[in-house]
Formats: sequence, C-alpha cells, structure tokens
Amino acid sequence: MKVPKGRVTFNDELCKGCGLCVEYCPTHILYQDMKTLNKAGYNIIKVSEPDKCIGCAFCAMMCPDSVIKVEVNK
Amino acid sequence: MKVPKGRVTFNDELCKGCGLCVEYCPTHILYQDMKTLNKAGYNIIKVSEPDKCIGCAFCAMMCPDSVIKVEVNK
Amino acid sequence: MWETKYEKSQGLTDTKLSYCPGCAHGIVHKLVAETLVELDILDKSIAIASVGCSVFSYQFFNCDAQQAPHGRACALATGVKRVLPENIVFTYQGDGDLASIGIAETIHAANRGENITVIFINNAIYGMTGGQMAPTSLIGQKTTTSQDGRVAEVHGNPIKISEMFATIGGVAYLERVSVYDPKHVINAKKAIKKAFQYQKEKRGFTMIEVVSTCPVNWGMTPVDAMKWAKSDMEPEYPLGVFKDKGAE
Amino acid sequence: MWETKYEKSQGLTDTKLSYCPGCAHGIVHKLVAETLVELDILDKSIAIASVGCSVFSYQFFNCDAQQAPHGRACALATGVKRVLPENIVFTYQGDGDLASIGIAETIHAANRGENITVIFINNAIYGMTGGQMAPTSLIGQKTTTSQDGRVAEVHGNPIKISEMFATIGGVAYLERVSVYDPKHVINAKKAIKKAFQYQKEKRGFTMIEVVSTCPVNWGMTPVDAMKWAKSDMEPEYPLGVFKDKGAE
Amino acid sequence: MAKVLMKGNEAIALAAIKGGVDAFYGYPITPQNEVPEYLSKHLLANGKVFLQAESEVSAINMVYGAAGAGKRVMTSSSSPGIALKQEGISYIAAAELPCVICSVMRGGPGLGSIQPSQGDYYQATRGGGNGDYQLIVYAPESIQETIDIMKDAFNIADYYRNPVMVLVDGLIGQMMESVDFDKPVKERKLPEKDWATTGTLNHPGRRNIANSLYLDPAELEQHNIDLQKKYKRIKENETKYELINFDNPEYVIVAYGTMARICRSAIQMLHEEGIEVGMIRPISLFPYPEIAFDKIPKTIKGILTCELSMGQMLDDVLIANNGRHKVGFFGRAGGMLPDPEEIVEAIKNFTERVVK
Amino acid sequence: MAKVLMKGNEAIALAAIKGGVDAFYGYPITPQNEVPEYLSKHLLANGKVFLQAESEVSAINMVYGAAGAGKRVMTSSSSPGIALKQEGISYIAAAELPCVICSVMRGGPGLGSIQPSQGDYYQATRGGGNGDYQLIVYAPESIQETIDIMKDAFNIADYYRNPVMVLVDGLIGQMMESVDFDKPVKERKLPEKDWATTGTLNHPGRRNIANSLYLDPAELEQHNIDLQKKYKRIKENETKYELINFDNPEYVIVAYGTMARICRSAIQMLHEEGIEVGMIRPISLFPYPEIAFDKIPKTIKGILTCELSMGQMLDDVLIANNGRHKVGFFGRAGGMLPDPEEIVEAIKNFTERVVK
Amino acid sequence: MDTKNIKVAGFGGQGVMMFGQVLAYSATKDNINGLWFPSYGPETRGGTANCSVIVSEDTINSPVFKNADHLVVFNLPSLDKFKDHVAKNGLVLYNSSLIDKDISIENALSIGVPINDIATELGNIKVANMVMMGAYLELTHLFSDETIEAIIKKFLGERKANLLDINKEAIEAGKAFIRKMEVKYA
Amino acid sequence: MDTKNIKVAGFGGQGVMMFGQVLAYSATKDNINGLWFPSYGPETRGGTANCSVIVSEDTINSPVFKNADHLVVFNLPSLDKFKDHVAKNGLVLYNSSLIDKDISIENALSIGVPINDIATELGNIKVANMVMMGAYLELTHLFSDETIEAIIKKFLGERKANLLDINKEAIEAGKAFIRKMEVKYA
Ligand SMILES: Cc1ncc(C[n+]2csc(CCOP(=O)(O)OP(=O)(O)O)c2C)c(N)n1
Ligand SMILES: Cc1ncc(C[n+]2csc(CCOP(=O)(O)OP(=O)(O)O)c2C)c(N)n1
Ligand code: SF4
Ligand code: SF4
Ligand code: SF4
Ligand code: SF4
Ligand code: SF4
Ligand code: SF4
Ligand SMILES: [Mg+2]
Ligand SMILES: [Mg+2]
Repeated sequence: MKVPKGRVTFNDELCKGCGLCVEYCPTHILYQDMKTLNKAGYNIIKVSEPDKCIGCAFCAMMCPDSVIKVEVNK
Repeated sequence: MKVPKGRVTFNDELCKGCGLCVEYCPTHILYQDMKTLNKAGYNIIKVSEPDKCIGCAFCAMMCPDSVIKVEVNK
Repeated sequence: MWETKYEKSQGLTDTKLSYCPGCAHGIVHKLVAETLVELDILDKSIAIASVGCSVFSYQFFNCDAQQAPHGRACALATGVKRVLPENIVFTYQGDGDLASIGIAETIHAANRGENITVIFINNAIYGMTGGQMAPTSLIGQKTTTSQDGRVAEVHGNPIKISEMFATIGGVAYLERVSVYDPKHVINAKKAIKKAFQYQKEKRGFTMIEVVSTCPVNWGMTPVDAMKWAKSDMEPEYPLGVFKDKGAE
Repeated sequence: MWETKYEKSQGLTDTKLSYCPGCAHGIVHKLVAETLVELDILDKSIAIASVGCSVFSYQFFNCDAQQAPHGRACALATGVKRVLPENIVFTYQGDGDLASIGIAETIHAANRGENITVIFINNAIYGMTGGQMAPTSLIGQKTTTSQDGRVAEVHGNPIKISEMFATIGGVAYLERVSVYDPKHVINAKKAIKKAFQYQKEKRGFTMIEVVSTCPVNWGMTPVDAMKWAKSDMEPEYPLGVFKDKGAE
Repeated sequence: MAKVLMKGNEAIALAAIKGGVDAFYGYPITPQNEVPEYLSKHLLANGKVFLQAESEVSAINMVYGAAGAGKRVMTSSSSPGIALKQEGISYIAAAELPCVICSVMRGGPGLGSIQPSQGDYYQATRGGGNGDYQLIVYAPESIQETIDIMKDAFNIADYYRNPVMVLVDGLIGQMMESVDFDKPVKERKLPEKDWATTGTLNHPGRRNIANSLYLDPAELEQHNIDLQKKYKRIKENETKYELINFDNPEYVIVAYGTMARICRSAIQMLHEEGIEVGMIRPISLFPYPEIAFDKIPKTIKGILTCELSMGQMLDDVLIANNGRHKVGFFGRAGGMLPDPEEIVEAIKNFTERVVK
Repeated sequence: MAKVLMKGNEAIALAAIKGGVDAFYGYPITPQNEVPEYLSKHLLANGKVFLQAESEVSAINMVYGAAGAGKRVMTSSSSPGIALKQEGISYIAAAELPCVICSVMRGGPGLGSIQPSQGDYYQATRGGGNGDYQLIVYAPESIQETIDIMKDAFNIADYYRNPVMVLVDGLIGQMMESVDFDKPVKERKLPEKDWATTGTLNHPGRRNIANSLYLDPAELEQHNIDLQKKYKRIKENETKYELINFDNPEYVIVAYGTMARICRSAIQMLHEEGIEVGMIRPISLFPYPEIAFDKIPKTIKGILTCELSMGQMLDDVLIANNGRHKVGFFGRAGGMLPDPEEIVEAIKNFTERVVK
Repeated sequence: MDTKNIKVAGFGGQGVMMFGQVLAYSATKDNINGLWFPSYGPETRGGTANCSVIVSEDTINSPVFKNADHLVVFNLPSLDKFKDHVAKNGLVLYNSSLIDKDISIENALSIGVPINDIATELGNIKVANMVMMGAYLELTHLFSDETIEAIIKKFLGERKANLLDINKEAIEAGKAFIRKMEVKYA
Repeated sequence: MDTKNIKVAGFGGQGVMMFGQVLAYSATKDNINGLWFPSYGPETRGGTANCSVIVSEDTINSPVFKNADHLVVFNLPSLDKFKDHVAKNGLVLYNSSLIDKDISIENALSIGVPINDIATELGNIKVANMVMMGAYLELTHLFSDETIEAIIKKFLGERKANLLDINKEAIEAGKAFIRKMEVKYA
C-alpha cells in the first residue's frame, strides 16, 4: 500500500467548523461531520480519503484557528 | 495743476503701522510718520506726494486692517 | 469725478481686527468678506470660527457665526449644513487647528463630501499660543517647541494637506494660494470665490489653503514675513489647483 | 519519514481565538505571529491591541502587549517606541479603529515617520459592535446604520487609506494585500514580513492594509465572505505596493 | 395605542422621534447601538438627519453645530464615548445650546466591560469637561419612564437652553419591557429660538453667534453667575424624585435606575418579614433631590445608599443628609447585578460607613 | 543652590527633570505653554524624549504607552485640554500605570478665557472619564510648593502605580517667584517595575500586558474592589494639608492654591482687627483631608469655603463637615481674582449657605 | 397567575434568546407585563448565552432574580451553571439530546426532552427550540396556541413565513412528548 | 524694608513687563523675596498690558493686592485704570511724554517723567522704560546700581550685550532728572 504525500491532523477542540479548509483543499478530501460536535458545539472536520492528501497545506493556511497540522513525506 | 489719477485716504485709528502699504506702493509715495501715534500707540502712514498716486490700490489690497480707501479719477 | 475703487468690505463688521500688525489673517478676512458680498450670500452664511488667532473671526465676519472647539470646526460645519442645507457654511482654520488636532474632522468632512468651504490658513506655526511648532513648520524652522529648528528625524516632515486631500473622493475644489503680494492677493480672491461658487452649486467639499504669515512668531517685520512666505514657504508648499471636479 | 510542513505558530499563545468561525482576523494573526518568529523579534516585540474584534489580540500574540483606547493604537505605539527605540512595536487595528476614530493618530504617526508597523484590517464594517457602517464600507453595502445600503451623497465614498497614506512623507513601506485564498495568504505574509524587516532596519513607518472579511456581519458563510472579498472588495480596494522607500 | 414589547435602546430612539428630534449625530458603542441603528432607519426615511460621525468627539461637535442652528438634536453613547465628549459638552453648556445626550452606562474604568453599570454618575453630574457648568440629568428606572423622560427632554432642553442627559445603565438599554408610547407630555410654553444661527436673512439687523469665549474676566464671571442663576431655577422647577413606603420606615434606601427596581423587590421582601424600609428614588440626578431628605422621619436607624458603582451618588447623599442620619453604603461594580436578597441582607446588617 | 526667580511653568518643567522624567508628551495650550517649551529644550538635549503630539487625545495615549513601558512620563495641559484627556486618563488609571499629569487651570466653561481659575476641581477629583477611578491630586499654593510636589510626584505615581495630577491655577503657572530647587524629597522604597512591557527578552517566561478590559463581570468587579483598596491606602498615607492660625479661631476658612494665599493675607488683616480666623489648606484634593475637619473647635461660628470657582470643593467641605458647623461660600470665577479685602468682608458678613 | 421568573440558557445558535423573547412578546400580547433581558458572557461568540424572562400581571420590580421558577436549558454547561438557582416547586426543562443523564433537582420537577432528536426527525434541527417551547407550554399553560402562533408569525416575517408550519409542528411535537409522559405541573 | 506692592502698566511694547521683572529679579539677587505676575487684558495685542510686583523680606502671601504702594504708568489709559488704587503715602510715576497734564493723587507723591523725550535724546526710544527705572530707583532706593546692572546684563544676554551702556545711560538720565527736581520720597 503506497504512502500518501501528506498527512493532516486536526486539533478538533479548536475547530469552529467554518469550512474554509474544506473549500480550499484542492483534492476535496475534507468534509464536515454533521454528527460530531466538539465542546464548543461546532461540527468538526474529517478526512474522507487520507491517502489522497498531497500535503499542500492550503487547508492549514486558510484555517483561522490553527487547527490543522500538516506533515509531508520526505 | 493736473488732477492725480488716484486718491488714498487712511482711517488712521485702524492703522497698526505694519508698513505693508508703504512696501507695496509701486510709486513709493507712502511713509510712516514716526512722530504721530494713534490711540492704539501705532505710528500712522502719510502720503508724501499725493499727485503721484496712480490709484492701483495695491496699498489697500495689502492692508490687513482695511485702513485705506482708494478712489480713482474717471 | 472720483469713484471709489477700494474700501472696507461690507462683509466685515466695524470691530477692529485683533491680529498683530501686518498679519496676513487680515488680508484673507477681506477676501472672504468681499466674496460673500459679491456672491450675495452674506445673509445666508454661517461662519465657523476655529481656535487660533482667528478665534475672534466670529466678531469680524458680518454674518451669523459659531465658535468651534479647537480642531472641530468641520464637525460644527457638518452639523449646521446637514440641518440647513440651503445656507452657506464655511470654516476659517489655522494649521494647528486643521492639520494637527482637527485632521480627522477635516478629512471625514471632505470624504463625506460635505457641501462646505474651508479656509485653511497655513502659517507654519501656532500663532495664538506663542509660536510652537506646527505640523506644517518647515525643516530647520525654529519654534518655541523646536528651538534648534525642526528636524525631520525627530519631528517628521512638514505635512502637505492639499496633496493629501487631493486623494479624497468628496473634494470638489482644492487650491493652494498665497497673499504675499498684490498679484497673489488677486489670485487668492479668485480661488476663494470659486470655492464658494461651488458650494452655492452644491458640488461638495471645497478648501482653499492659504500660505500665510506670522510676523510676530516668525520674528520678522511684516514686510520680511511676506518675503519669507515667498522665498521659504512657497517652495515647500507649491501653489496651484490640486483638485477641480468642475474641470474633470 | 514525516516532516512537519505547517503547524500552529509559536508566535501565538494557547488561548483560543475569540473570533467568529471563519473570520479572516485569525489568518492575519497567524501571518504576524509567524513573521515575529521567523525574524526572531518575538521577544523584543510589543503588540498594541486596538478596540474592535481584535481587542483581545493582546491575549493571542505571544509577546508583551498593550491594549489601546479605540483609535489610539498609533499614539500608544509612538509612546512606547520613543522610549524603547530598540524594541519592535506594532499595532493591529480594524478599519473603524484606524480609518474612522483613529485617523488623526495614524496620519501623524505616519507623518512623523514613527518607526512602527501597522497591521490594518479592512473588513468594510464595524464587526465588534455588530455591523455598523465603516468609512470603508462599499457603496450599496447594507449595514445596521445604512440599512438601505451606503449612498455616496449621504455617507460619502469608501475612504482609501493606502492611497491617502502614499502621499505622506514618513511612510517607508505601504502595501494592500488580501487573504481570500492560499496564494494571497502567501503574498500577504511576504508583505507583512517586509514591513517588519523595514522596522528592524529603522526605515520609518510601515503599514499593511489587509482586505479582510466579516462573515457574521456581512451575513455570509465564511466561504462566501472570502469570495465577496475578491469579487466586491478588491475592485474598490486594488491590491499592490503603494509606497516602498527601499525601492525608491 | 396598546402596550408593545420593546428594547430599551429602541424605545429611546422612538421616544426621541416622538419628542421631535430633527437630527442625530453619534458613533457606535455597545451597549447603546440599537439607538443609532433604529434612528438611522427612521430619521432618514422621514427627511430628518442621521449621521454616523467619525468619532464621539466629532459627533458631539456636530451636535453643537446643529443645536446652534436651532434644531432639536441628540447624540447617544456609552462610558468611554461620553468621556471623549466632555470638552464638547462643556462648550455646549457654556454656549447655552439645547440638546439631548443619551448615556448608556457600562462597566469601567477604562475599556472595562459592556455589562450594565452606574459607574458614570460623576461623569454625568460633575462634568469632567472644564469649568462650572451643569447638565440636567435624568436617570429613569424602567423603559416606560425612559420613554416619558425622553419625550420631555427636548422641551426641557429648549426651555432652559441647556443640554439634558438621559442616563441609563446598560440593562435598561438591552432589556425589553411592555411599554406605552402615548402617555401625555407636560405642556411647556417654549421661547422662540431667536438666537439660532440661521443666517441674518432670517433675523435682519441682528447677527446670531454661538460662543463660549469671553476674554474679559469680568464678562466671563458674569456669564458664570448667570449660569448659576439658571441652574438654581432648574433646581427649583425640575427636581424629580419618588418616595416609596415612607409611612414609618426603619431604614431608608437611596437608589436610582435599575438599582432602585432591585431595591423595590427587596423592600417587599423585608416588608413580608416585618421590616419596613422606605426609599428615596432620585429621578433627576442634577438637580439632586436634597429636599426629599427633609422628609425622612427623625426616627430612622439609617440611610443605605445603593449603587451599581463604588460610591459616587454617595457624595450627594452625604451632602443632602448633612449629618442628620447614619449613612451606609452598598455597591456592586463591573457589570455585577445584585439580586434583591443581597439588599435584604445589607439592610439587616446595616453598618454606618465612615464619612468617605 | 541659592534661590532663583522662576516662572511657575518653567519651575514645573525643571522640577520634573529633577524628578527624573524620561519623557514628555503634550499639546500646546495657554496658560501652560512654558512647561513644554522648557522641556523641549532640555529633554532632547539630554537624550530624553520630548514630543509635541497632534492633540491632547493623542498626547495622553502616548503617555499611556510610555508609562506601560515603565518609563517616568508626564503630560501637561489646561482645562479644555484635560477634558479631552479624560478617556485616556480613565484607561491609565484602570491599567494602573504611573504618570504625572499637570493641569494649569484657566477660566471656563467651554473656551472661556486664559485667565487663572480653579474651575476644574471636579475635573481633577471626580474624573469625567468613565468608571470608578481616582487620580492622586495635589494643589500647591506657591511655586516653591509646586516644585517640591513635582519632584515627589513621580515617586508617588510609581509607588502606587497610579496617575498623579498636579493641579495649579493659571496664576501659579504665569507668576514668577524666588524659589529653591534643592529641598530634599521624601525617601520612598520603590517596587521594581516588573510589570512593564519591555519585551519578554527582559522578563523571560512572563508576558507583560497593560490592559483595562475585563469582559467577565466578576473579574472586573474584583479589579474595582482592588482599586478601591488602593485608594484607601493612598488616603491613609498621602493625605496632605496645612492648618493655619488654629489656636482659637472664630471662623475657619477652607481654601487651596492661590486662593489660600489670598486668604492668608486676609487672615492677617482680620487678626490686626482682632478677629481670629483659622484656615484648613488642603494640599491633596484627592485624598481629601476630611480628618482636618475633626480638629476644628466646636466653638467656631462657621466655615467659609473660598474658591476661584462657583462651588466645587464645597462638595468635599460639606461631606467632611457632615453637618457639624455652618458652611458659607465665597467664590469668584472666569479669571477674576479677589483681593484679601474681599475675603475680610466675606468673613465679617458670614452667612450660611443653604446646603447646595 | 402570579409572577413567573424564567431563565433560558444554551449554546449561542440554539435559539435561546428567541425562546425567551417569544414568552415576553406573548405576555405583552395578552396584556400582562413581560420583561426580557440577555446576558452574554465573555464567551459570547460560540459558547453559552442565557436570558431572563419575567411575566407578571403586576408591575415588575427587580429585573434580576436569584432563583428561577422555570429553568429551560439547552446544553450541559448551562444546566450546571443554573441548577442551584431553581425556586421551590420550580420546573426544570432540559435538552436530553445533549444531556444524557437523568437529572433530579430537589423541590423541583425536572424533565428531559430530546429536542434535537425530535427536531431532526421533523427534518429541521433549527426548530429544536420550538419543540422545547411546546413542552414548556404543555406543562405551564402560560399562553394560548393563538398567542404563540401570532408571535412566531411576527418573528418569521415575510421572508421566512414558509417556516411557520414546521415551527407549529415542532411545538405540537413538544406538547405531544409531554402528554405521552403523562406528567403534570401546576 | 517692609513689603512693597508695585503695579507697572503701559502699552504693549513699552517694556512694562521687563520693568517689573527687573525688580523681581533684583529682589531675588539681594536674597529677599520677589514675585511678579503679568495681566494681559483681552486687548493684549496692541493696547495696554500691566504687571504686579511684590518685593518683601518676609514670605509673600497674597500675590494679589488692592492698592499699589508704587504705581508706574507709561500711558494715559493705564493711569486712568489704576490711579484710584494707590496706597496711602504711595508713589505714582507717570510718562509725561504721553500724559501732558499735571497729575495729583491724594496722599500720594506723583511725578511725571518725560521718558520718551529723554530716551529719544539718548538716541533710542526703546530705553524709555530704563529712564523710568532710573527715576524709580532714585526715589525708592530699592536696589543698588550693581544689582540692577547685573540683572540688566542678564536680560540683554550676549546678543544684545552692546546695548548695556545705553541702558545704563538711560537709568542715569532718569536718576538725574529726579535729582534735578529735588523731590524726596521715603
Ligand atoms: C483643546 C485645546 N487645545 C489647545 C488649545 C490651545 N490653542 C489655542 S490656539 C492653538 C493653535 C493655534 O494655531 P493655528 O491653528 O495654527 O492658528 P494660528 O494662531 O497660527 O492662526 C492652540 C493649540 C485650545 N484652545 N484647546
Ligand atoms: C471611544 C470608543 N468608542 C466606541 C467604542 C465601541 N467600539 C468598539 S469596537 C468598535 C469598532 C470596531 O470596528 P473595527 O475597528 O472595524 O474592528 P472590527 O471589529 O471590524 O475588526 C467600536 C466603535 C469604544 N469601545 N470606545
Ligand atoms: S478551517 Fe479550521 S476552523 Fe475552519 S473548519 Fe477547517 S479546521 Fe475548523
Ligand atoms: S494538505 Fe492540501 S491536500 Fe492535504 S488536506 Fe490540506 S489542503 Fe487538502
Ligand atoms: S493706490 Fe497705488 S499708487 Fe496710490 S498709494 Fe496706493 S499703492 Fe500707491
Ligand atoms: S498696511 Fe494698513 S495697517 Fe499697515 S501700515 Fe498701511 S495702513 Fe497701516
Ligand atoms: S500671532 Fe501671528 S498669526 Fe497670530 S495674529 Fe499675530 S502675527 Fe498673526
Ligand atoms: S464580528 Fe466579524 S470581524 Fe468580528 S470576529 Fe466576527 S466575523 Fe470577525
Ligand atoms: Mg498657524
Ligand atoms: Mg472593521
């Protein structure tokens, strides 16, 4: 099984569910989970197909709340 | 005896002796009388050669205190 | 047969001007007064006197007047004009009043395009309070609060009001003039008249910056002050029209 | 082997940002924080928080800070910088704070060439107080104090801060940027970094105007707000460098 | 018109319109934003003037201009915003121009908070602008009373050519209550505004001037004496207060605004426990109702001053009391609102406060 | 150093330098202009900071910034200028930053005049900024006393982390007197300014913040309680006043500043006529010397409050007196200065003033 | 009817303020006195918000009360914050969709209503607060259906008039839930 | 020497303020107390200005006094303004160049000195005030020539040091004028 180029991890408690990361992910692998609320009452973000992540960090750049950590495979 | 082109009259009590009229009179016929003070304590302005006045009103234009009335001979 | 060519304007009251001998404030007063009479708007006019040597101008202009807190003339003018749009409203402000403490009120009145006229007397000093540095003071100019002369690194550069206001949307007419000789007095009169004409026509915010003098605090005779206005002030504050919506 | 490409900046504290979901304030906070770390000036920096939604920024930037009265951030910054010339001092101000009530303090700090950096967040609205009109609001924009949309004749035109400040002597660097997509975020970061670099080099007053968003008071989703910033804000507020003393 | 439920700030705005306001100049600040928001909609729609100024300093000076022009004009703001208006207010009072200033108090000092407070009593009654001037200050306890006062405020301002301040805590601004806008307003014969700067066209042969400058000390002193005479007249005619449960009280509470309403409930609770407590509720803070204190029975055990501040109205209580009774103090600050039970406790544990 | 003849305003400036001022931010206004003029020359020359701000609003906020940075900073202004500073002063007091504010009073209200006055007593002691805060206010009667107080003012400000206001009427500012700058200053052990915003570099592991915002009401109330405790401590330790001719007076005058000096001469004249009159001269206006009033003999016929205003300190006199004695009032305004003979008359025709 | 002190609390966005205002408007419509005031904590944006409502036939004195006759909470933090301030014989209504434990408060009747679930079933989570309203009215009978409906119409205005029916359904669902439980209060 | 209250008045520009300050500086130099304060009327610019001076061996209380022991006036408006406020056995010195009538004020010695004429003779109208100073000192003997000279040096500074002699001449001329008159005071 091939290793993805990139890996994103979310600090869910900081997330405000604004959806910017979802919008600006070029590979469209992020989605908002309408079932899961964090303590602040926001629906958090999940990755649909982690192996498709290219590690571009667009999601993280657009995230106002520094929720997202992006790692790349070197 | 020929009539002068212009005639200037001074409202002496308004005069502050600033000397602008004297400076800007193109025919140099105005001078400050160091002997005569008005009530405010300023030395007032006199005309040395009235018949040389050309009625240009430069003196009046430059007078900040509207002291000078200028008439011209029509 | 004698005909009057020049005499004291009906636009001025009989009150003796409070200015120092040879101060150009008096010359500009005359130009404004004559304009109000010639445009037949004296009895519709409300003058806003600012705080500065011209604070008493409410006693000099022969029309209704309000005396504004330091720097707030344009706010008062806005307050008046918005409720009396058919009247003529103008402010008469020094450079400390307009360019320093009053810059916000002036910029925003201009930006809103308030239909008022501002007569801005730039004499590069705080006259009324005894000669402190103004934002308009020249580099090297000695004032009571810049006793070794203004230094750009410490005090900044002279502020260019007309240049700045030329970038503001609501400004309809903006010219910088001087009164250091009869020719320039005549020209200044034209500019002031145009500004009030524009106000009559409801074209927006109009301002005339007058490069003026302060013989007393410049430490010069009135005559030398006029010469300095030409030799030192004018190069830093070039004269001319900075904005004219009518011409656009 | 995994290498971290992006994570929360050390220039930010652990305190949760107080901004609404998707508000661009948070993005700009990150750019400033990253810059302070990358230029190694975080521990010399003093942030001046203004009054607006960013009022709490003194809790977010991981350095010393002062919280300024509404509009007075540049006065505080001047006060600090003049006594601590070797420190890095910056203000973070909204458009109500800087362009409306604080225009005088900002212009004069710029004119004096105070060696400080101003981060100016233009979101065309008063966010903190619930969406009143700002001097930067667009023509036609509906706000709680212009409920039928802004009308030039009544409210004046949107004020162009960068255009105006480009005329001011003491300004060393001045650029207008936006953060509505990753490309522009990267560019905004460059500009902010350059401004702080100039401050390090004591070149004078630097300001970055950020065309930002206010999803809540614009009545849009965060994503639509980003799109509106591009489609409606940018045409009125063109991006680019307005002044660069280094390049002159 | 039947009763309607309305937010205090909007009620202030609508009452101002009913009071005939011609122009509003203001700058946004919580917790009074609904005042300008409501007026921006309804004034412009009716050909009146609404303008959001660039700052409070500018706003109060626009008020100066429009008031000088003879119009009915108002502004509204909150604590730090009022602080910025102090110079302009001093000028307006000095030039004897009528206007209405609405102050919706929040927690202080400094930026403080946006929670309700009464920390600006000094700011309202002791100026802070320069010189010897006074505003007429009313501090209603409910939205209904706020409406009734607002409607009268413009008349009072015009009658005395003096700024009138309507002072409410943020709770009254943010609260909603069932109110009636049709209560009749006191009739006042108002003098013509022949002093207004409307252009000599409208008053030939006389130049009208709005001014506060008198370089001749003798003139300025006379102006001050005249102002003091006016304030005395205002004191004689416009002092407003309410006496509550004054039959035979053991203690007397002095409180205004929201604090007075909380105390009303406390007084009921105490009554149910057999403890009778009266209340003086100042409605006008300037003029302050000293006379009310003459009505206090000699027999009481003490006066309890209650404020949402740390002891500001206390000054006026001590002055009015002038040593006749023991005076105690209860205060909360920073947006904290006591419940009636706390006042009950404070009465039960009444202790004299050493003269501050 | 021998005595020198110096103008009050210049003496203030030189005393500030001796007091260790690091920075001055101000805006010109008569009658205090010699303060900045003198400092502009001598501070810059010594590598200190002098900056003429674009306005009083800006000046006080520059003071905020520099005070927050831990420096000894001052501003100076006059009546309308102080009015504009009220918001900033409230913030500085709320953020507990030390600074010195010089207020040289002129005639008011509004633009008023440039003549000497004491019309800004409220402005100094009752704020006008928002919320419950207090300045420490000293009101010297002579240039010598002004110098001594100015030199101590920075220490007091630093000690309590509170703004100190030195309040003089325009006469003290414009007058020249023979003075001595070398009187020793009270020793105070000053805490280190470990709260100053100088960059975390200088205090690793701790972020310093100058702030007055507390959105949590409970926190803001606690902050207010702490401030009140501080003010109480200040009252206990920094109250200053002088008692004059207090052996067995028939009447007692209360007056401060220039008015107190005029009264000194009046008291002499009365003494020569066999009428003994004492005087309480408050030197600190906040804290106000109530305690002095406990020293007044029961036997006196009355207290005469004398002001160059229309009855502002009168509030504090009435509060301190608390009904114990008859209180009369003598005031001049707008720049009028009474001569001692007028005070003599006022004492001879003493009449009680109905509680205002 | 004697005076009722009501506290309503929950997340911002759960319709807490509207719930309270509907009660105050209804009181005014029925010609009795209504009072409403909000309290936003420091955590306004996101986090919890609450409001106080008083309805009374007499003039209302203190807007502030120590203990609520009726406490209506939409999330757990709010319950924890206010559960110790319920008056004797008070009523506590809580959102059992987010508070999944049984709550008992002494001298008070406390009832959980799964408003999120019910609203989701109805197909619009946004009307959860109206489900709670239904339950509340069924227990307190404070206002008639006509009154409430009129007020809700007003709230929706033209723009959202189409949502009237779903709101009415939600109210009805809330009432039905209580009826099923066969509890009575007052 | 007992306390002296001195009032000096004239046109702006006549050197009135300097006259007063010289006295106050001299007092300080002689280690007694000096106090000076100016009073500019509304008519500051042009028109009259005046100042009050007090010199005393004791601490000075009221800076304000009703009647002047010494009144020195440089023009007629000033004389009219202050002539009714001269103390018993007071001294009135007036500028007889501008006040061309004999002045007599009861229980006071009043002397006219033609300071403009004398100064003009000396070739510098600006030193008229120092002519007055000479006359004043000759009558009051308040300060020694050394003291006065030192103070005037200070006033002139480097820039105007060259004017010291003419100032001294002026003082001497004033003294001479009084000596010629053979009046004595105090
Ligand atoms: C609030 C306030 N600040 C300061 C002053 C003092 N003040 C009076 S006039 C003036 C400046 C005048 O300078 P400018 O506006 O240039 O007018 P000019 O006298 O030079 O014509 C100042 C600072 C004041 N009256 N009010
Ligand atoms: C003196 C003063 N006036 C008004 C306010 C109220 N106020 C707080 S924030 C703000 C405007 C905020 O708008 P902006 O600066 O654009 O910042 P944003 O919230 O949009 O980021 C105002 C008017 C205040 N706190 N102090
Ligand atoms: S951008 Fe950040 S805050 Fe917004 S949804 Fe994505 S992770 Fe959450
Ligand atoms: S790093 Fe790029 S690809 Fe991966 S989730 Fe983020 S935006 Fe999508
Ligand atoms: S009118 Fe012309 S010529 Fe005649 S005096 Fe005046 S300036 Fe001289
Ligand atoms: S210009 Fe006018 S004021 Fe000046 S000297 Fe001539 S007449 Fe007199
Ligand atoms: S001070 Fe200067 S500006 Fe003012 S009147 Fe005198 S000369 Fe003119
Ligand atoms: S109100 Fe607007 S600007 Fe403020 S935080 Fe929310 S979205 Fe951002
Ligand atoms: Mg000037
Ligand atoms: Mg904004």
